[in-house]
Amino acid sequence: MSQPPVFMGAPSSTGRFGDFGGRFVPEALMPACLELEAAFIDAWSDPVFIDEYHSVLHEFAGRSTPVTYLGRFSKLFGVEVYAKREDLAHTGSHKINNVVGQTLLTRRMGKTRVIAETGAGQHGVATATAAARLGLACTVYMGELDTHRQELNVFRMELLGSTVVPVTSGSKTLKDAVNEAMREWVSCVEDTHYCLGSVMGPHPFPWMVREFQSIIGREAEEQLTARGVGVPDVVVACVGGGSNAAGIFAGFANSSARLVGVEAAGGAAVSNGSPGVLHGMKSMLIQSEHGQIEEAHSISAGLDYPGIGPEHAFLAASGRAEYVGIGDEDVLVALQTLSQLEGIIPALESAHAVAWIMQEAGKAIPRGSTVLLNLSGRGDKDVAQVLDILRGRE
Amino acid sequence: MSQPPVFMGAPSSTGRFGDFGGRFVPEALMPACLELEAAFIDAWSDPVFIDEYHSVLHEFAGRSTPVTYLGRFSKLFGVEVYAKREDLAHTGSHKINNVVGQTLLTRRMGKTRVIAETGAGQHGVATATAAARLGLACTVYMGELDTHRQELNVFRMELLGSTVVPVTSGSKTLKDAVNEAMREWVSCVEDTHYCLGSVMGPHPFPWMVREFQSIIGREAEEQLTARGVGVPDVVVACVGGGSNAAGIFAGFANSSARLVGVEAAGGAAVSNGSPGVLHGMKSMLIQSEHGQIEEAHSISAGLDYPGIGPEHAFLAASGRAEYVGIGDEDVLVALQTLSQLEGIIPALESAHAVAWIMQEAGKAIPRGSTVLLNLSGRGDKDVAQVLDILRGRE
Amino acid sequence: MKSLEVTLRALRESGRKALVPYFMAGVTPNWTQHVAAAVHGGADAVEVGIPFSDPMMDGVIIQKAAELSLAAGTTIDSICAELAASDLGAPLIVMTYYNLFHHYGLRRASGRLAQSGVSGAIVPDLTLEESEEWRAACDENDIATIFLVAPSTTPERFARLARATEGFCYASARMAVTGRAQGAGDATRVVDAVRATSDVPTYVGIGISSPEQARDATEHSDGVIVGSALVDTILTGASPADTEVFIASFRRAIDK
Amino acid sequence: MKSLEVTLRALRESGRKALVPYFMAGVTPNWTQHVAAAVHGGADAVEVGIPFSDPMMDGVIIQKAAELSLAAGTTIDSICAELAASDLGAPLIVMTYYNLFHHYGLRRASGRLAQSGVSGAIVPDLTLEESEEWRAACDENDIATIFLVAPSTTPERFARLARATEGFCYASARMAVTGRAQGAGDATRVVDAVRATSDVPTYVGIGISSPEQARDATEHSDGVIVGSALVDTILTGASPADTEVFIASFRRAIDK
Ligand SMILES: Cc1ncc(COP(=O)(O)O)c(C=O)c1O
Ligand SMILES: Cc1ncc(COP(=O)(O)O)c(C=O)c1O
Repeated sequence: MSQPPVFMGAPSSTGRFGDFGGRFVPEALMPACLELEAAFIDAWSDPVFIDEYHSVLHEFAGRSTPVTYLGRFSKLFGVEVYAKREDLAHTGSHKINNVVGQTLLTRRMGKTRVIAETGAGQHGVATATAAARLGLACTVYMGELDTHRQELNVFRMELLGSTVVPVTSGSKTLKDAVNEAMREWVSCVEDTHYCLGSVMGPHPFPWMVREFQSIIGREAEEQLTARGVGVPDVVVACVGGGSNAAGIFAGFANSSARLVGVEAAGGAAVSNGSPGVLHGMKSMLIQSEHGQIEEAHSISAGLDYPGIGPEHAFLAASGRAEYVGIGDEDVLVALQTLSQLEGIIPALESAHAVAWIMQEAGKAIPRGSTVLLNLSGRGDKDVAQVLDILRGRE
Repeated sequence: MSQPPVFMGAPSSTGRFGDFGGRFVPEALMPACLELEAAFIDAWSDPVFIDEYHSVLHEFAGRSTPVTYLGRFSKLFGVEVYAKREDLAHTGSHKINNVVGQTLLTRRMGKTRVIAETGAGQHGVATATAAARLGLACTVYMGELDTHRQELNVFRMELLGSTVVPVTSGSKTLKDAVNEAMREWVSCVEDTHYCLGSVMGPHPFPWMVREFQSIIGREAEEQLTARGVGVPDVVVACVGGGSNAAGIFAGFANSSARLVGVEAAGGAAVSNGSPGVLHGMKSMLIQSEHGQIEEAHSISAGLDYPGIGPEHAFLAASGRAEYVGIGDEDVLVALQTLSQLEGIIPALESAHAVAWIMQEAGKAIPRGSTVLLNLSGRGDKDVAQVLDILRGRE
Repeated sequence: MKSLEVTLRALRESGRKALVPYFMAGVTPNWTQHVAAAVHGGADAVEVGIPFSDPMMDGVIIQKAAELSLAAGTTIDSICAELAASDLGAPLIVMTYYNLFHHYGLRRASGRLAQSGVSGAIVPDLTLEESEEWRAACDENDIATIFLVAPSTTPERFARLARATEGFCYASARMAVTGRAQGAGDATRVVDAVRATSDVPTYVGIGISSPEQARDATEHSDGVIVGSALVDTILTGASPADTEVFIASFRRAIDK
Repeated sequence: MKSLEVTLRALRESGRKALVPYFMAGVTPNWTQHVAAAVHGGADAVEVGIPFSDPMMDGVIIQKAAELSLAAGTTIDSICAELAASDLGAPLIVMTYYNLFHHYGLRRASGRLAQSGVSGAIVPDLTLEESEEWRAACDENDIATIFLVAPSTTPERFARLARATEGFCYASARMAVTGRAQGAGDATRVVDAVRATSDVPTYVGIGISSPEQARDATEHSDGVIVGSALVDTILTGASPADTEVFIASFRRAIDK
């Protein structure tokens, strides 16, 4: 008798999810990756660490986040939508879950400093926040273009005591910030942990970040059960690197729920990409015919990434999850719709998932289905940008 | 045997807290005030209403908010500080507690529209949010100067489907927005509820808003008890109109805790004001020798109010609570200090309370005391302003 | 019965409808000349606004006038001094917000007003329920306390307010602050409601900005109050002579 | 044993320290002339960088060179065609990131390289653990797979890497990406660690930017790799003749 496959367990000993994942880093970083892997495995089976991780999330970051039934939205679109409210977590998105885990691990490894990459600044702010709390030094690498586009987030990190370094190489955006953080890590790996912001990078990052984010799915599963909703028909989340999606999928990986990841149409690594190796991992990437990595384009800086976490590449290849692309226009409409119907201004990233529900309700999502939406972050950071776009059209 | 006085119960039937409070409104508004009083009394003793109020706060607004022990801050200042994290409530401050209550009451009264005043925009955004959720129409009055200073909050309210009306009379700031909202209420009182943003205005507003905010204090009291901290030595909150302070004080009014309200030095109605009548209430006001109301001045728009809620005037007069003023400079330092030590960027308003702790630790607050700080809101809304100020000095 | 009410009842007995213009004290240096001119033009009594920083019941025109007046340094004392020095030939009724009297001291304020020739006071944010102290102070000084009623007033309140008001009852024609609405609105219903319990003279205000509106309003009431429309002409440069002409036009319409 | 290693071992036997300059292919139209000039100036083998969009192990100089080269349209095919058409007179070792070969196809890439005269490959983001397939493809085409070791490498890894590497072992002198650090750093310790388990030739790279540093580094190792310092001169306009002079100066220092 063949067992059904178990999804979202630990990867292989070399960090593979099926054909994806692994560890593609300079030799100089291998010891740090190995040390991190060992430290994570040790910590993640230590009740003291797990307790502290949960209590910091609870007492500092505001977990658990609620599940909100979107009554007016559901009525209008004919499907029953529940939103997991990561927008209410401290610093405004799910990013805090991961950095709380990684900074506690940093301290446990005896390191005194973290570095991080950031695109729009959400992961940078979250890292700066968690570092401040533990008194860790923190340097954040951010594409120079992004430092201008997100000046307030730069200042926010500085207020929190972090140093922000503008990255002037390449496209001067997120993927270059990752490159630069990796380069810097080489020269400070002894006392510094690289606090990666999504389920990407070399093993153990994709696994570790998913584990730190899986609290989203575990909470949601319990909350829906407690409310009598049970397993939803569909679980949907936006996908940049894929950490919020991985976090919520983790609660339903081996249930009957359909799992849907929504990428930005201009950065849809699964739909438009091909297998490749970047930033330490083998995954799906958007690349030229010659294997050069292309720039992603999205209205939302957080989805402006040409790759996707390797576990998602595997979930796609195995058919367990579907990945779809949504364009900027639909995202703008979705942001406005949710704001006006429910009093929740979603992050542009999260609005991708909202837009997909609006597009597919009554079609790919049969009428009356229950849908769990991961509302990965709040839109306050995006209001100025949306204002500019909408004003520019008047 | 004389009973000790009971603080923060219901006011007198005419809405008095000692000598303060009452109802000073145009006759045209009297029926609405009386209707509201009756509706509130009825609702607040109806378990169905109370249940809905609590469940909306829980499932939509993210309550309960945690109490965070500020470890590094405490160590540096030699007092044990616990922060009640209203910054984590939906829309970023305690304001949501009140508007959830008032919008539910609006619907219960059969009204279909709300109006509100706002200064910095926090109460306006909260009202727009709660109104959107229930499908109520919403118009927000905001001083014209403030609409420019807080353009993003204006757009946020518009995204939520509200209309924002710039008020061009008087000083074009918060107190004029209140005047204008009152004027407008006169002409639409039949189908419209005036969703006042603090513990001010005519009876029953100061009482009702305090009741809707008292969840802060009740939660905090339970949380500190559960953690074995018990009753803190000091409970401190910033005071604009006084709603967040009233909310947290309510949990400790009849305990041994010292209650301290921190006003902006440039708007210290208790320290520098005198009794008077404004905006429907008798309270302490900053006024000229001729009884003209003066403009308050504060770095934080939310404390830029020349009055204070009448119950605070009473708590001050009776000696149950103390009120102190803190200047803009100390507030800026406090905002930076808390950010860097704890990874929490407080609202400028809340930073007043932080600054007071920093100033008095080891003095008016003996070393080793436990202090409960109401962190009324997050500082994201203030980051641009603080950036401008600090850059301007470089 | 306060002197003001005696006067106004006598006016009604005489068959004349009362015309009561409103002026913002101190809005121009010659504001008392405007008042005098209005009396010349046919005003039966005059409302004198004392400027307040936060005029909650007033629309933009009177707000503007109050700002100008305050900027010119107007105070209760300065107004009283000017009133005491003029002989304006008609009953004077002040209108302002409660904080000014509260701050000045209620007995002191009413005494000072009385000494300056004022015989009535309208305090739109002072509810009947909160008015006891103020009324007591006014009683000592023969100052009539005038209450407003509004279209939203409930039957029970109509009765109490009509009984409490002195001099006349101020019937708001509309649910609006000053200067924002036009026409008699609910005036008939409101006036009837007052009359159902009291024979106090009842004047219609809020929304009366043209002679025709004034004529319509007096068909069913005992008089009218003309505020923002008049203040607007002064803000835009009217002379006392213009004010006399303005008031005379209302007088003619009412008397027709 | 791969041909490259045979050659480099023979070089060591001859008592000569290896000088291996790095060039970014396609950075200038005449880049192969620079390579030829370097060989003339005394280079024993040449590293040929294939530009990649995301050079994670490279500092600003080589990043810049890669951007220029990519903008000029450089591809694996264009480089191979140029190499095949030139006779450069020294072993050629390509250096690039794994994605390019992965995308091209591992066997196809190694075959194409071999046909173009390449005998070794350095892929800095390809760890030993992930290298099996690539090594198999290289084995089919007599291409040596060269691994790096670093100051952070653990004893156990030193042993495995030193055993696995072919042609030579690339010893990073410093914990840094290319072009960011100066001097021999931990070179001695790293070289010793390799030698403790293997007699493969061991060259020092990362941080070698002057003839003096090269001389110091070769005192304890079998050769040096000169990268960013050389690329920098080309980016700032050096001619092939300048390159020859540049390389010759290193040669002299090493041979002293
Ligand atoms: C609110 C929000 N959602 C989603 C993302 C995308 O990241 P991930 O796919 O790792 O969840 C970001 C990244 O910045 C974000 O800020
Ligand atoms: C974060 C925050 N705290 C405090 C206040 C002051 O209001 P209150 O005194 O009613 O709590 C405001 C008002 O906008 C606010 O936004």
